[in-house]
Amino acid sequence: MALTKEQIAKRIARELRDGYYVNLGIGIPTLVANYIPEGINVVLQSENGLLGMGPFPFEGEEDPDLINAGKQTITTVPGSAFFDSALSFGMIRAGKVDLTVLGAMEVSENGDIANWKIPDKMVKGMGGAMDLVASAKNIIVAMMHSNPKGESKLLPECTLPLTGVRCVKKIVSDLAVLDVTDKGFKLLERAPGVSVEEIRSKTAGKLIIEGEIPEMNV
Amino acid sequence: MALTKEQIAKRIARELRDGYYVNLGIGIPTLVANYIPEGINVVLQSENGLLGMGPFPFEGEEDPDLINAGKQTITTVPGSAFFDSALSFGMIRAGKVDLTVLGAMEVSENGDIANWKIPDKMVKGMGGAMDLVASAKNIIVAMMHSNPKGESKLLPECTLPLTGVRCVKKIVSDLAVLDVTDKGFKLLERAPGVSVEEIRSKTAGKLIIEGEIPEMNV
Amino acid sequence: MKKVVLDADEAVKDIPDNAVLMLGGFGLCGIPENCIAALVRKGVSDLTCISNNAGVDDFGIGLMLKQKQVKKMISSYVGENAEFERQLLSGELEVELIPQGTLATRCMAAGYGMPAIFTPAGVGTEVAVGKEVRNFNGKEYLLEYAFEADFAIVKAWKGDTDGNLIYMETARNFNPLMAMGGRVTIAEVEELVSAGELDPNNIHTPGIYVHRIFQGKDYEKRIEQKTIRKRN
Amino acid sequence: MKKVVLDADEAVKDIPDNAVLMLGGFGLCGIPENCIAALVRKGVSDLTCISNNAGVDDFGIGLMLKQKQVKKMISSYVGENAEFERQLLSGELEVELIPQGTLATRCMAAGYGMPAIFTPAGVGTEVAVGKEVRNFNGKEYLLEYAFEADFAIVKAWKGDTDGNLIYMETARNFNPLMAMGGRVTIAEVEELVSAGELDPNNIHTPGIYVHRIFQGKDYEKRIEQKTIRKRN
Repeated sequence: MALTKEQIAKRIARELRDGYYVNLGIGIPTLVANYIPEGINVVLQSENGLLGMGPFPFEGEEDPDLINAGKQTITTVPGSAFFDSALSFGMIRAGKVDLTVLGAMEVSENGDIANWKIPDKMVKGMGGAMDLVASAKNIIVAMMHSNPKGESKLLPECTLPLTGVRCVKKIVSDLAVLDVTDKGFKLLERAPGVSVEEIRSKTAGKLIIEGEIPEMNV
Repeated sequence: MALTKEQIAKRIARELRDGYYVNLGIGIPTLVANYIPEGINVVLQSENGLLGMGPFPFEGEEDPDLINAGKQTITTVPGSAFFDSALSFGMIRAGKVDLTVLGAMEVSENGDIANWKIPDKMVKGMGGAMDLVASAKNIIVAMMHSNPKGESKLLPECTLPLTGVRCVKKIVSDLAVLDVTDKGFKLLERAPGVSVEEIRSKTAGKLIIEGEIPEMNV
Repeated sequence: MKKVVLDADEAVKDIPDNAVLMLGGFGLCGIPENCIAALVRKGVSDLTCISNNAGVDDFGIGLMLKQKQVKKMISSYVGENAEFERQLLSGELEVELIPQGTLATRCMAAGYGMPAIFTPAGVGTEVAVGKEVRNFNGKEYLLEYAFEADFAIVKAWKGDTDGNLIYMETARNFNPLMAMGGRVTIAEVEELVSAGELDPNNIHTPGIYVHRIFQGKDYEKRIEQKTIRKRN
Repeated sequence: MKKVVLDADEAVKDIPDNAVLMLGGFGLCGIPENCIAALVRKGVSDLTCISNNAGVDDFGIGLMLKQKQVKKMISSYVGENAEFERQLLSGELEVELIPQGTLATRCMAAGYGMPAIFTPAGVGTEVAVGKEVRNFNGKEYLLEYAFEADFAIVKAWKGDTDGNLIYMETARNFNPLMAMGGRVTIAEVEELVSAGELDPNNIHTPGIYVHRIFQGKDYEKRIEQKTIRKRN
């Protein structure tokens, strides 16, 4: 069975380590915050200028001056700090953020990512995505293995305009966990009940399969 | 009569305009703060990280966390702001400081300045002087016209290692007020009782004298 | 040194057609509502607006777009605005998209007197086209130039009569950076106090960067995406 | 995430010989007194110290110089120190002098992930020798590289257990810049409080830049030049 979005988020949450500073993109990545393992403390960074992002506010407690990078109303946790957008991207560029999780339309076998623009569609802009992918020391992509047409999103080369080059380190899709290595996508885990063969058939880029591939524990 | 250091400071103070942000160097420039004309409000910047420097504290009210760029204990005035040294030099480089007053060992007729290093003497460093002279939009030098040996300090070319090039706009010495122009030192005013001839004889660099040169009003 | 002006109309009165403006805010958070309204009233046109976003149809910069006052937007993300999309597709509006961190840092660079900065954002993408690429320690960076604006218009929480500013929470965002990047900087604040009433240790924008300041009124502070959790 | 350490000795215990250190402070204002004392006790040697000044004979970095623990100083101004002068003239100590604003900005650059910056400071002087000069808009600038240190050691007024820091008045100076420039950053604070006790709106150094923190003790806060005016 392919993973649900929640299960993808939950699997990614298992990559978190105590003390990590983490930037979570919009969509599935945001859900990762709901599955932070017991005993692991992470600090969430929001690139509009906050360290220490907390959960959504209770009804009636929304503060218009307090939003996240997705423009959603949020709260803070004790120990939070506000700063301007230049310092925010400064700490990202300086490698102080331990992990960035974001979505993608396409990832290539050498780690290129495309997630901001579709030709002939209205372009809304890259926001902070290009800064994040160019700067983060550890990038995990949360994505569906195939697009709605059934075409693989893990490609030999991206076909869409790039957001960044050679930057993705790991992918957690609805079908598999893969490392992006010098030699291609290395299959690490399969979704429960999903066969290596299915993953192979839905991965257009070079797939490396070595030994037994365990099922994910989600 | 040559001006005293206090009179040089007083004359420079007449260059201040209401609303100016001003950086005053160590020595004679510091004295300028004592002669700010009535009705003129200026904000003093101290490059270690303060806008709104006030006078020295009263005995017993010194605060070790509150010093100026000369490492002297100081106070603040209402409306002051503290910041780090990068922002401090940032606002200087960005041309936000209207006037910088500093001392010099030598100034050349094209506006080069030397004030940080004497060969074969222990070099203490340039501190913020190179940043200030390279960045300030308006630099007035407060200096003696001649050195203790009687040699002119207003030269065709500096002989000492430079602090900055083509940056000095005006000089107020104990003998004269001079603009630094494309064509050399232009004599604007003489100290009371000091003749144009004396100034000419004590200025080694090119001196431009046009029309009557009035006496300073100090 | 008289920085205090009466209101937004006085603050923006000499902004001419074709001016390059920086407008603070992220989404609708921390935007200079009063000045935008005054610019709409004034009807100034052919503006170039440097702003992370372009507002929504009926709020923020969207109000200026509706009046066709904007010639060019320089932003990182411009969704959520139907009129914007219409003008863009019809060619009435020019848009330059810039990575968010690059935009922020280019504004900051002007305020720090740095003519250009290096950033890895956009290397290998269409953003890099025509730009100088330089390798430092094995990593590639783009050379990006500082942004200066004729007028920077920012919104702060508190300000004093000397122009010192303090922002609230994430309404800080681009505001202090743009405050530094304006040849003339206009600040509207929710509360204007006398010089000396703000703690000098907690100033976000020193007054040297601010030329005009006034206390705004009737702040709507619209929320773009109200998200809440349930009480259990 | 355990950033709190017991004291200065624990904070500096793994600093090895030949380490490159940044030490915050301007003159004797805002210097990490406790950590300097611990480094003297530890006796670590051949250090490269990036610090705006070098202390005085019997305080600040001067204490480390007296013990001959410093191989190289990178500073903007190094007066007021007789032992320093002796070691420099005898060739025991290497000194690199850097304009103060350049020094500050190079530290900041590391914390902003910018590999190099452009500054006009030093153009046409001996500081420019061997450096790349570049013209932007008719003005010349030097290319100067970001500074990174193995350990940055800073002193703040207040800090919390998550590493957030607030500095007092002009004791801020180089401290927040160096806090950003350390691969490992150690902060000593006059008062250490629990996360949540500092106003998140007024943090000068966000905790992400700070790896170790402790509450210092017995601060002398020596005044280098006591200047007063008379009461009339």
